[in-house]
Amino acid sequence: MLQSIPFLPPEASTHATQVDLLFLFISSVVVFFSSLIAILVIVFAIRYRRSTHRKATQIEGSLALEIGWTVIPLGITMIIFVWGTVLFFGLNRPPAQSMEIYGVGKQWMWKFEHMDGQREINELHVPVGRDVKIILASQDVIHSFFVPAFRVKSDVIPGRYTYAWFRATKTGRYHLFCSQYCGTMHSGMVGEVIVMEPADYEQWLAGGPTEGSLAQNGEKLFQQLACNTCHRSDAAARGPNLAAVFGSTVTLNDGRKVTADENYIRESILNPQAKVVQGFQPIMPTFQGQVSEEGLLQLVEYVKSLKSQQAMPNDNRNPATVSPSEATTPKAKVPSK
Amino acid sequence: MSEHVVPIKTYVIIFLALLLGTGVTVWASFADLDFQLSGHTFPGSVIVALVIACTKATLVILFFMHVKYSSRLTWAVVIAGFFWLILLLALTMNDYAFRGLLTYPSQ
Amino acid sequence: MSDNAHTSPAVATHPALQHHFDDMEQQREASSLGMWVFLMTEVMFFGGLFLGYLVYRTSYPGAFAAGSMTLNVTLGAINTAVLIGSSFTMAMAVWSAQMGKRGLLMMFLVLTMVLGTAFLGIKAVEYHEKWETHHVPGKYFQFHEKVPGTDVPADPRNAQIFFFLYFGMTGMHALHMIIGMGIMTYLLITAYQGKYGPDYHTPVENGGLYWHFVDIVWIFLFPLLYLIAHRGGH
Amino acid sequence: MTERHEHVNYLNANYGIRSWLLTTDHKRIAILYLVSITLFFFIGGAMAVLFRLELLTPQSDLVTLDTYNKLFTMHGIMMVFFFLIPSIPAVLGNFLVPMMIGAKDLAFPKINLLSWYIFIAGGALTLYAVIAGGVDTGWTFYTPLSTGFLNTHVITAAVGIFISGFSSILTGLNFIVTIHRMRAPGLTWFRMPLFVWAHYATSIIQILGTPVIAITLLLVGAERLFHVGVFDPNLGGDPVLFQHMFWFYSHPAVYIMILPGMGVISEIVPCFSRKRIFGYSFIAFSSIAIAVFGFLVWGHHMFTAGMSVYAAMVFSILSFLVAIPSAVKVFNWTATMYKGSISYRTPMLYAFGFIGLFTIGGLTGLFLASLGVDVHVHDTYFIIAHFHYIMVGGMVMAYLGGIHFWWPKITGRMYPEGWAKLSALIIFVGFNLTFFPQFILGYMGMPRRYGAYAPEFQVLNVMSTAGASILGIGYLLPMIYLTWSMRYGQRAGDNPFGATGLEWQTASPPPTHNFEHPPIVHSEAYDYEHVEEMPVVG
Repeated sequence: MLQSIPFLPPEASTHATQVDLLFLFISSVVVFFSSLIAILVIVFAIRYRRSTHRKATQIEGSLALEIGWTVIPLGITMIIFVWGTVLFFGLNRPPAQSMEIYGVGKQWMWKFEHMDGQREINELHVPVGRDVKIILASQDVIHSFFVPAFRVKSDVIPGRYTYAWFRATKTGRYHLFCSQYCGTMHSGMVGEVIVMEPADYEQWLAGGPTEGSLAQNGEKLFQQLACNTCHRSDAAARGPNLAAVFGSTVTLNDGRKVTADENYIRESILNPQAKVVQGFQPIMPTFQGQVSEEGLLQLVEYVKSLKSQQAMPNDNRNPATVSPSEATTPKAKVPSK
Repeated sequence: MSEHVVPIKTYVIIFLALLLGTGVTVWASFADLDFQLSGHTFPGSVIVALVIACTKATLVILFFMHVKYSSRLTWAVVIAGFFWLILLLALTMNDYAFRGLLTYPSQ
Repeated sequence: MSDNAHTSPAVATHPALQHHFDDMEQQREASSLGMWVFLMTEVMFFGGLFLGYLVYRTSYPGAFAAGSMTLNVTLGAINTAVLIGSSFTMAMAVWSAQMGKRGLLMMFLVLTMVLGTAFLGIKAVEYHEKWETHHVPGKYFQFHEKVPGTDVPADPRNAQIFFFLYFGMTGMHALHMIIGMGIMTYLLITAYQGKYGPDYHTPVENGGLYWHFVDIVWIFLFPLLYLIAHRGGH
Repeated sequence: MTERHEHVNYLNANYGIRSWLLTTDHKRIAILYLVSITLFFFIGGAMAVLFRLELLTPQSDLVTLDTYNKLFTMHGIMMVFFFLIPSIPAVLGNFLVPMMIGAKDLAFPKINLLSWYIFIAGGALTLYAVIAGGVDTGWTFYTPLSTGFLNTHVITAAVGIFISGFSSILTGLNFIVTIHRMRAPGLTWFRMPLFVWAHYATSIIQILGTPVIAITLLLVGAERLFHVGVFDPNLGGDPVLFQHMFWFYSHPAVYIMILPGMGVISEIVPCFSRKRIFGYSFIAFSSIAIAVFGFLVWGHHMFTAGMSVYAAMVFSILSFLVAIPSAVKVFNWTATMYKGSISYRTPMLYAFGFIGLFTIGGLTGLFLASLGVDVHVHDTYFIIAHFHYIMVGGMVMAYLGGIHFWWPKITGRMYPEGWAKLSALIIFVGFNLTFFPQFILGYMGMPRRYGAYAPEFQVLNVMSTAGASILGIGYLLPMIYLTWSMRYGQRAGDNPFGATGLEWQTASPPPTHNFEHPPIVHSEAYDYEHVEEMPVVG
C-alpha cells in the first residue's frame, strides 16, 4: 500500500511495512513543523517589513507559549520514542522458530552458510514467508549487514556474533549492502538477497553441492580438537556436558547466571576463563587462533544441535558432575587440556 | 586578599589521615573481606579500597586544595568535573552491563 | 558564584598585574578558576583510561587479578606514602608563600621535588622489574601466571590488556609528575628571585593545585592496579 | 556617523608580521584564526568537489576507490576538526566575547595566542598527512579498521587532531574564565548577550569532551604502533568501546559547532527586527541544557553497532529530550520577528536561511533518535543529509551571517550589500539542491562512503553534484567581495546596524584595548526600544 509512494525502496518484509508507517508518521510531524516555522517566518517577514511597519512592538516573552512549545513537542517525541522502541525490540528478538543462516563478512565479501551446508558468496537465498535469522560474524573489521528492502541492518563485529532477522513477504532480488565503512572496496561489498517461493528454495537447497551439514562438520571439528575428552556426560567429565546447554540458563562459579546463546558458546571456546560454569574448574585452554571463523560457526551449530538431545551423543546418562543448583539445565563451558 | 590561610595543624592532620587510609587499604587487600549478599559474592577488600580512595581524594581536594574555603564557583567546577566523569563511566557501563539482554528469545 | 564585575580601578598597581585586569584580586581569581577548569579537563583525560580499565576489569576479572598480583605492593604502598608526603610539603609550600616566608617556601619546594624524584625513581625500579619479567605489552610480552585462587593460567591476551592499561595509566601519571617537576623548578627559581609574598603567590597556588591533582590520580591508581586481587586469598 | 579615519585601532596600531604573529590581542588572534580556517575550509571544500564529481556516475571512474576513500576522509577531518569546531568560537567568539562583556581582552591572552599556534601545528601535521598520501579511515577512525587494516598516515592525522584538540580546550577555558571574571560593571548574567551564553555553553563541552577524544586517539595510535591495545578483538579488546569513547566527544562536538551559530542568530534576529528577543532566559538556559544533555546521547550513533538493547533505549529517549531545547530556540526566534520591524539586510537573510535549514536538520534528527527508523537509515545518505543540514545549512549559514554582521566592526568597512544578498541566495539554493536529494537517497538505501553505487541512485546523485557546484560558487563569492571590501568597501560607522551590545559602542575597528572608557552596563541586552533608529547606510 505504501508502495505507491515514490522514492520508498521496495517493501519486502513484514518489518519494512512497520518501519515505513513510523517513517511516514515522523515525516508528517517534520513537514508540519518545518512548514509552520517557514510560513511564520515568511509571513512575519512580509507583514512586518520595515518599509511598512516602522516601529516594532516590544514583547518580552510569554510563559504560556514557552511551556506550550516545550510540552507539545515533548509529547510528540515521546510517542515517536515508544513507537520506535517497540519496533526495535521486535527487531532484536528473533522468533524462536526462525530458520537460521550463518553469515560471515570479510574484506570485501559476504559468505553465507545454510544449515544443510550450502555455501554462497554475495548472494543469500531465503524462502518467502518464513522467519529467517542471520547469525553474523566478521573475519576482520566491522561490517554492516544492510538490506534496504527489509529495513534491517546489523553491524557485523569481529570477536562476537550479532543477529539480524526478517520475514520476507515478496519474492524477488534485493540489494544487500555493507553499510559500515570497511576499507578500500567498501562499496564493492554488495550482494543480493534472493527471496524465493519455499518450493523453489528447497529445490535450490537440494541443488548445491555440500560437504555435510554445518552440525556434522562441527561434530568432526569437535572430535578433531579433542573437545570430547572433557565434555562428556560420564563421571570422567572435566567439563560440562553440552547436551541441552544451548538456550538454557547457566549458573557460573561466581553466582552469575547467563543465557547460553551463540556468543556465550563462542566466548567459551575462545576465552574459556571468562565464564566458568559452577562446579567446574577453569582448566580449559583457549582455542583462539586454532579455529577459523567458519569453524567456530560449525562448532556453535554442533552445540546447538545437541539441544534436543538429553546427553552427549556418545553417552546417554545424565551428567553427574553438574552442580545441582541448576536443575533445569546443565551448562556449558569448557575443559580439556 | 580575601583568601583563607589554613592552619598547619589541619595540614598535619590530613596528612596523617591520608597515611592511615593508605595503610588500611593495604591491610584490607590482605584480609579476606569478601561477603555474601543475596547469593552474590562481593569483593569486600576492593570495596573498602575504593571507599578509602574516594575519601582520601576528597580530603586532598577539600583541604590541600582549599576547596572547603573556596567560592561556590570552585565547588561547581569540581562537582561538574567528577559528575561528567561519572556520566562517561555510567552511560558506557549501561551498555556493557546489559549486553545480551533481550538478544535471545527466552526458550 | 562571585559575579564579580570589575570593581574600581586598581588601588595600587602591583608589578605582577597584567594590563587587562583591573586589580590583583581579579587576576588571582581568574588564574585560580582557569587552573580548576584545566584540572577538570585532566579528570576527563584520565577518565578515558579509567573507562577502559572499568570495562576490561569487569570483562576479564581473572586476568586482571593475575596481572595485579605481579605488581609489587610494597613499592606501590611506599610510593603512595611518598606522594602523599609530597602533597603535604606542597601544601606547606603554599602556606609559606601565603605567610611570606621565602626560605620556608623554597625549602618545601625542594622537599616536594625530592619526594617527587623518589616517586619517579621507585616507579622506574618497578618498570624495570616488569621489563625483566617480560610483562611489558608488545612483541616480547609473556605471561604465565595463574588466576589467583585457582590453578588456571590466566589468558595472556587479557593480561596484556591489564599491563597495557597499567603502563598507560601509570605512564601518563608519571608524565604528569615530570611536568610537575618542571613547574616546581620554575617556582623554585622565581621564589628565589623573591617574586612571591602575601600579596602575590598565585603561581605557587596553581602549581600546588596541579601537584595535588596528580596525587589524587595516584590515590585511585594504587588500589585499582595493585590491590584488586584478593591477596588474602580464600 | 562621525568619520574616524585617523583613529588608532587594533589593525593599524602597529605593523609588520611580528606584530601579528606575536600579538596577544584577542582581535588579531581572531583574524589569524579567520585566515587559517578559511584555508582549511577551502581545502576541505575542494575534496568535496572532487568526490561529488566522482559520484556523477555509478561506476568508480574519475578517481580510484582508494582515492575516493581518502577524499571523504580528509573532507571530514578538515571540515570537522579544522573548520567547524574552531569556526565561530575561535573567530567570532574570540573577537566578540571580550567586547560584548566589556573586557579589555580574554583572561589569558598568551594562552589564546598559544592556542592558535597549537591549532596551526595540528593543522600542519594533518595537512602533511594529506600531502604525504592521505588517510582513509573515515573521519571517525573506527577500530579495528584504523588500527590494523590500513596502510595510510593514520597516526600522523590522529596526532594532528590530538594536538589541535588542545587548542579547542584552551579556547574554551579562556572563555569560561573570561565570562566569569571579566564582565563589565553592571553586566549581570542575565544582561549578557545570548551570543555569550552560547559560547559559555560551548566552552563547557570543549573542556569536558575534548580530553576524551584526545586519550582515545592516543590509544588508537598506541594500538596501531605497538600492536598492543584495547580495541582490537584479536587482542581481547572491544571495538565498540572505541565507539563509545569516540562519540562521547564527537556527539557533543556537534553542539560545539551549532551552539555558537545559535548565538549568532540570537544577535542578528533582534537587531533586524528592531525588537527585544523573545524569551531571553529560555534561550539562555536552552543553551546550557543542550550542552548538558548533549553529553548523554552519544549512543544514538551506535544503535546498530551491537550495543545492548537496554542502553539503546536509554540513549534514544535522551536523544529525543535534547531536541526540545533546540525547538524552544527556533520558536523563540520566530516569535521575536512577530510585530517587529524587519529589514532584509544580508545577515538577516542568512538568519532566515539558518532558521529554515536548521529546523529541517533538527527535525530530521527525530528519525535518527527513533530506534526503529534509525536502524534503516543509519550509515546511509540520510545521515549525511541530516548533519549537513545542521552543519552547513545551520552552522555555516550562521557563520557567514555573523561574518557579515560584524564585518564592519572587524574591518571598519561595509561589505557590498547587493553581492552579499546574491551570494546568500545562491548558497541557499545550492545547499538545498545538494543535500535534499540525499535524504531520499538515504531512505532508498544508498549507504554512505560508497565510491561506486547502484544505478538507480544516479539521478539524485547528479542533482546533488549540480547543487554542490552552485554551492561552491556561493562560497567563493563572499571570499572575493569581502576581501575586496577590506580596501574598497564603504567606511562603516561605529554602529552601522543600530545594534545594541557593547561591541557596537566602540569605534570600528575597535582600539587595541577595545574601549576608550571602560563601559558600565545599565540595561538588559537587546534593548531595542531605546536604541536610535537603524542608520540607512553605514
